[in-house]
Amino acid sequence: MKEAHHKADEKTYKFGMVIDLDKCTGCGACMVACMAENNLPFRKDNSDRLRSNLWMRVYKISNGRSFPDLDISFIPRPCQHCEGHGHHAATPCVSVCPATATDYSHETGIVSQVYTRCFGCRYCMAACPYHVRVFNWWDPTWPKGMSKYLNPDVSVRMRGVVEKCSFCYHRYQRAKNKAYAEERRELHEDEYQTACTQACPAGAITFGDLKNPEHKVYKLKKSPYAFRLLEKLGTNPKIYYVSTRDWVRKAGDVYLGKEGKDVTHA
Amino acid sequence: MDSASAPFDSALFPEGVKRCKFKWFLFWVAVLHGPIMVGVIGTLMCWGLALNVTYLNNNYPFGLWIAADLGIIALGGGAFFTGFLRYVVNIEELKNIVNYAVVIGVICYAAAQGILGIDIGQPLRGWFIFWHANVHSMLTEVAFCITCYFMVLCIEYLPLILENRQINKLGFFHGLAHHLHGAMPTIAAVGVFLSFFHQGSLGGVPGVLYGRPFAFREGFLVWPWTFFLAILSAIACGPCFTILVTWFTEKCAGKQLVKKNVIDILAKISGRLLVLYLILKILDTIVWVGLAKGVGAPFSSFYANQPYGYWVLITEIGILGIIPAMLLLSERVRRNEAGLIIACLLNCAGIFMNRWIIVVQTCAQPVMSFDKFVSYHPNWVEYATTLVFVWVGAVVIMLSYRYLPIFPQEKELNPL
Amino acid sequence: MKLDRRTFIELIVGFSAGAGGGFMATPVNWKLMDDMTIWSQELWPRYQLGGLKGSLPQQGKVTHADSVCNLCPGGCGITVRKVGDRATKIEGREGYPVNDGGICPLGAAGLQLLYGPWRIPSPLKRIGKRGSGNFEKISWDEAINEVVQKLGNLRQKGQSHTVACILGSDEGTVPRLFDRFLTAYGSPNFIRTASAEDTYELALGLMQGTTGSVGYDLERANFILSFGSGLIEGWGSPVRVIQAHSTWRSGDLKDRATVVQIEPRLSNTAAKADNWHPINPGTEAALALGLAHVIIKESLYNADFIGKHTFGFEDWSDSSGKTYMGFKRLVRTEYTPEAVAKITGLPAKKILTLARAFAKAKRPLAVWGRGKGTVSGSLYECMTVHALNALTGNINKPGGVSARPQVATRSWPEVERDATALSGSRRPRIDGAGSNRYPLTRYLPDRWSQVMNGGKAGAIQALLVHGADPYFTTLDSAAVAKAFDAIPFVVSFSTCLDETAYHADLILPNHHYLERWEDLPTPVGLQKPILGMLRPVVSPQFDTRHAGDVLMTIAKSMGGSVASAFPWDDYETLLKETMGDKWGSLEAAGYIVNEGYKPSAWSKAFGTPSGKFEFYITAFDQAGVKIGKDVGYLPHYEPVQPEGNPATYPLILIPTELMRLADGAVGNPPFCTKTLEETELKKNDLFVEVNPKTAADYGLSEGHHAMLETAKGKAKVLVHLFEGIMPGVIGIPKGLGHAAYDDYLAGKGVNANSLIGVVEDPVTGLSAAWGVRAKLTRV
Amino acid sequence: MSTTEEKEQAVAENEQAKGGDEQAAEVAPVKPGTWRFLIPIAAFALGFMSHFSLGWVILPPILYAEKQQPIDFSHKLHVDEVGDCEGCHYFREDGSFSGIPELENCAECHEEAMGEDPEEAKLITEYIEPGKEIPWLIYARQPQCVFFSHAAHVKMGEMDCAICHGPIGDSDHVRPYQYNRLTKYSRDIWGWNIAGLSKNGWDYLKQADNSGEIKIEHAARMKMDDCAECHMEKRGTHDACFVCHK
Repeated sequence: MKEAHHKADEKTYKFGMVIDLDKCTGCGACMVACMAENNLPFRKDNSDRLRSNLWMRVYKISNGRSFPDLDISFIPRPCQHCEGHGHHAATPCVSVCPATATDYSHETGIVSQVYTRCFGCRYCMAACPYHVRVFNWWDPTWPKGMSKYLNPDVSVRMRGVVEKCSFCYHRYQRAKNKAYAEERRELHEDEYQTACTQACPAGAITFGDLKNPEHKVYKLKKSPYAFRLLEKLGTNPKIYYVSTRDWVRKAGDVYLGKEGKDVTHA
Repeated sequence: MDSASAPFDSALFPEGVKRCKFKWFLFWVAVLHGPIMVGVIGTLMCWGLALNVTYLNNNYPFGLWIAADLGIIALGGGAFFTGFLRYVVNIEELKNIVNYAVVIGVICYAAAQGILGIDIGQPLRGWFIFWHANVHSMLTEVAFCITCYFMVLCIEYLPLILENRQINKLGFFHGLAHHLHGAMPTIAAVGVFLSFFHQGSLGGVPGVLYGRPFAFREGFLVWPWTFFLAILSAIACGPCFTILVTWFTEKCAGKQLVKKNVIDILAKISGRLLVLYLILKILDTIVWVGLAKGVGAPFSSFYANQPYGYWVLITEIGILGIIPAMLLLSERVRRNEAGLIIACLLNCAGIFMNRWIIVVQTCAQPVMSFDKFVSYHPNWVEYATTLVFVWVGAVVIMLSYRYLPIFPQEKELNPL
Repeated sequence: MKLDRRTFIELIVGFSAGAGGGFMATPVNWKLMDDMTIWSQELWPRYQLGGLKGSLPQQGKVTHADSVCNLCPGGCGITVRKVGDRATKIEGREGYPVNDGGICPLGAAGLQLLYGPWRIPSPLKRIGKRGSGNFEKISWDEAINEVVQKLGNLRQKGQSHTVACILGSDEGTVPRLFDRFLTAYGSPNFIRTASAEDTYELALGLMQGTTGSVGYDLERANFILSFGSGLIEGWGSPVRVIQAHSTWRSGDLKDRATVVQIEPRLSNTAAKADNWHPINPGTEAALALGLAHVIIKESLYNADFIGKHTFGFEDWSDSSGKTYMGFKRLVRTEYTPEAVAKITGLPAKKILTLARAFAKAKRPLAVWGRGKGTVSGSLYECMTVHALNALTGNINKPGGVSARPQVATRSWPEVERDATALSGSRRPRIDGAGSNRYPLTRYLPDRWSQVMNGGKAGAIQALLVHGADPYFTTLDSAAVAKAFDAIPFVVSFSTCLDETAYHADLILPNHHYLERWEDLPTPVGLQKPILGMLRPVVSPQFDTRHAGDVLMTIAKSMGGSVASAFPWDDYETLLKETMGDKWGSLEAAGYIVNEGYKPSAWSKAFGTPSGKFEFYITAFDQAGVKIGKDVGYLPHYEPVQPEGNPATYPLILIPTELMRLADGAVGNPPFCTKTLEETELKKNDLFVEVNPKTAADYGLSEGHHAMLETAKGKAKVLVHLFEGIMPGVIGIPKGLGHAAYDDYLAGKGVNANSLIGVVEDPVTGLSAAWGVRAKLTRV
Repeated sequence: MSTTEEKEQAVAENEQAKGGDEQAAEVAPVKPGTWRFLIPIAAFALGFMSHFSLGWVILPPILYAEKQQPIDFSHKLHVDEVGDCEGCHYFREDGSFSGIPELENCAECHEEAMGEDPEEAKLITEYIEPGKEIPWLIYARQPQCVFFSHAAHVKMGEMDCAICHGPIGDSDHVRPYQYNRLTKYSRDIWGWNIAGLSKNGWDYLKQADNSGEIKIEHAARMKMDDCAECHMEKRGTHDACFVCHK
């Protein structure tokens, strides 16, 4: 699936995140910032998480122990922008989309989703073990006047299509636009940051080019406390997490059912 | 034919057979339209109000519809496999049932496509799967092959229609039917080729999901092992479904339509293939246990959440696999009507259960340790829209049986 | 030729084939297919988007406008991204001294409040029954006339003192305008809604003799002992505290700060803390004293500070020779770890360890104020915690606690009061604050309704509410509702249809916070004085007016000395004048921060009668507070009994405050409600947290419906089994249960305030209630 | 006689033989004739021609509706006056492109009437004085799923405006705005050729303006395939979805 999407002379990036779970307070600012930035719809009753439309979802996880030994941690989970490697050369969702509505950009390492191409078969959702993909079960609507705050840089989705976190790709487009206007091609680290990164009051999210030694993420991901979700599956995700708590790191792996009774959804 | 008591549409009947009064025919068609309308309402709700009218959700992007789709296609596998046996392997006796197998196939494939038309969120853009096809996707392979094979089935069904007593009087159609018959081995061979691919691809749909240890399988070239298992399971149960529907038709018609030896051939082949399938399936399961363990998912974890306990595995492979296989292998059971039907029923239920497992249980299995297991059961909209094809299928069968010469042996078995 | 069947069929088939072929040979079929696809892409935006001109979010020139957020007392700097004249996103303002780029979920969702359907489009007058939500639009002139007439009449009848104002703050020009209005008009009844500030201000006043609010130097502390404060859940200035939390979590593991949370429930703060000590709810003061015991016994306290700058630590005798017990003796005798263990439920060993760790830490800091600090709390409890800071010499030091002043602004000319104003202002306050009973307290926001219901139903004839939602946020909702019913004239200045506005007679909608100028004094808990400036980021979306302007118009229309108290043309003029020479930098930068501010040195820090930090509160006698017993002059543990009979109500209900759920004067915007966990809200029912052991006792399982009952009311709730809450304790989230606003918020859950009553603090009269007795039955 | 005809005759005879059959009466005997084969052919031809013309001639104009621009604007005049395009169509500081100028730009010169033109009077009385933005109809507006960077194309790609927009700067009048009734998008996107064909990707539409003069006014197509084609040509890649989509 590795198509030459980029020209050899074009600067390429591998954007990713390092999320410090010791700092994350589960406040939810990332979720709201994401919703506001990306024109996510909302409904009168959003209490059903199984149908709720969240690109960034903060999981509240617990170590499953009893009072007073219970411990809780938060795991913000944007799209993992899996690269795949080795035996699984392609992103799980990209390879299965029948209509090429999602692809992996080798320029940025971002997994895209084109809503006008997607026809809603939801195969990609079945393929994603992180549940980052959400379906528009309803026609999105805004109460009167509310659509005024919609961001013109992100398309509003229609019913019946799958959507997910795009690493605020439009901000990359914006940054490049600015760079081009200034007749340069390379972006500085701070020129392109996602909405959640920017909003996080704890500064728990760091975003940047994972292969650029100048970028903060490059060093952070090498922390001995860093891990990735479902590392063993070989999805090669671009979100790294850092936690000094052992059980949290353990919870990041495939660790299912009864065997994983220590870790539950709190 | 006694013209005084013959139904008024008797001129359209195949030659030399008896059919019920038109009013009774009309009555049953009307009765079937009840549930059809419920299904139509469900469909319109899905299209008009969007898919929130179902119980599908982000954890279960695939539910009854996709499971049923896979199941229906497998059952419809009887069509291509009987065709294969008749025209390629040249088992002459099967000419007496191949027509009906085609009718059942047409219904199944139409059903599968119809269900997909409801299942996808943007039906108006469904054609993107062809226009913007991603060749790496199993679903693309499925879509292309199913569509092509459906056309093949229609071409196979066409001569049957043309053989209607009145249509056949028209020279052109008569000739067309004749030539189509002549070309049938070729068409059947094409159909077999296409079917192998899409049956396999449907098995591959969950098999390639390497993010889902429950579904993922290694395989041969680009195809996961489930690709081959799906083909095998489809040809092992398709004929049984043909037998079942034939038997049911006979019960409704109140007469024998196909000779026992024909049925027996199908049942015997089905049984042997089922044994082969089960051996491979068990091997696959053993290999899979190791594969899943390798990525950190212990076997027990897959059966930790009810309703998906170990019973699922035991039922699928044991009760709905080994038992029908044993029954079908025994000549004594096959000769016994009840035995044969029970075996066929178990076999078909097995295929449905297998497809439900590879589709729905795959979605049900939490992969992240902190994912919450949630259960899913379809709602009436899903059931009604899925079942609508059973009722439409029944109408199609009634029409076909009444006006088309589906059963060559009917006249011989039921002399007027 | 006869049209026989064959010909007919040939014609049909031939024509159809030709038609099909002919049409297929035109581009229109694929063109239509393509068009239909685009139509399916745009189907939604065109038909559902309504409010936007055209079908798409319009492109336009992108600009950024800086302002300040006032949705909570946090006062963060914000940057609003605008496209054309539309505000499209609120982001934290980089470099702002409070939040430096960070933002909380509520702040990020602010545009939903700006453009939401809950905005009040114009002045509204109630036409139906109060609480029926029936209003009619009226003009500003009519609306203002109505107020002028009603207030004029009252004043004429000599009932000016029956007018009250309830505001969310008493600092800044707008609250001061309201205060000034009351002064000129002739009423003492300016009421500020409840918060932990009420008590902490008093504690600081008594122990340190200072005015001003508490400031914590959280960033530089390295051992944080929190007595139930939801540090990362909206306590203080939320973003700032979360950023401080991140500071504690940065650097090498061994260098990181230690956070200890004392709380009966595993809140997020407790979960993120290094140590969580669940103790019996309401026993925090005892624990603080137990810790003090160990610190004193093992001489781990700051001898320099205690020795030179405190009063009442050791036993002392007055001029008459009478000996008084000092803090040391009290603590040594009464609060041994064993005794405290019995009260709190925390093993003595843990008390010892904790006390040593706290006292030996380089820069320890004890913080107080339950949850988000939205309730007043017990004075003695506050004092015990503050005493811990004193023991470690942690006053006015880096990483310590101090009484922080405001940025100075120009004062206004003295109000020249006429006779009515003078006599009215001298009348006792409705809530009893400043009376002989509660001489220290300035406002008793939870008490006025109790007073009215207790036989003084006519005490308030007119109520003006601004920047607060007392109908929703005051404890004991039923009592508040009853009191409201007795007030003939309620005026709300709210921008949104909150509970108070919903029950008002007249709504005079203020501009939204992104549409107006207003100064915002130092955010709660900050250690340095900051002055932020709200500025109009977008033009007013509706027919609204600045509350300051409206109030001045009302005053001017009343004529006489009331009018002459407001010599400014309009609010903007007043604001500029008040800011004086600071206006220039405020207008340019949007804020002023006194970076160099340092709290006074110990020698000059205390304005108490003794000139020292007082463990023994001499100010009590001066103010005429009746204390009764000797121990009452010292920080000590005085149990605040939760309301309810233990036999009827065997469990204890405590309110829990969530970062993602606004429970103050601002209703939760839809985005924030969307982030609530599945175990917090399900459809319209909220979950209460119950320990599985407790639940088992009552036959309850996860997701069961149950009836939660207290002496104040009952509500149907869902049960969430939570191992993080103490057995016998139930947690209920605050912020739900709105009846006003709209379908995105109204009708969801129950208001925790409706289940919890007021328990008056014996000294301050503020509500010291931390919970209530309850029972839970399965339904 | 061909085999088919033999069979037809046989069928016909067969029908005749069964005179008792109620339906047989309706079936008239068919006599073979040399003209007989023309029937289906004629029917086919008729069907073909009617639908062929329906698709090519009748439907296309029905698919589109036309609107006039609010003001008849002369690019030529303005280019002469202002000197270049950048005076009105410029890059903003953030790299975004201003596109169609806002009223503010117009008002810079037209606060007071500069000439006698009734269109200018309209500009002043209907828009500048009440401060109402001019509701220009944008020929090149892309669907909302599209991200287009003028900077990338003009600054980095050094493309001439006319490649996409045609030599619009030379025009004296604005042409009518046609839009698809179904999609509401400008006809320029699909292209004026109903088949969506374009010569070398960028053929220009020839259209008569109000003066009756034939002028080249606009580029033909701006569909995704056109973008992809050029990207392929210039960059050697179709690029990832998230280059032009948002």
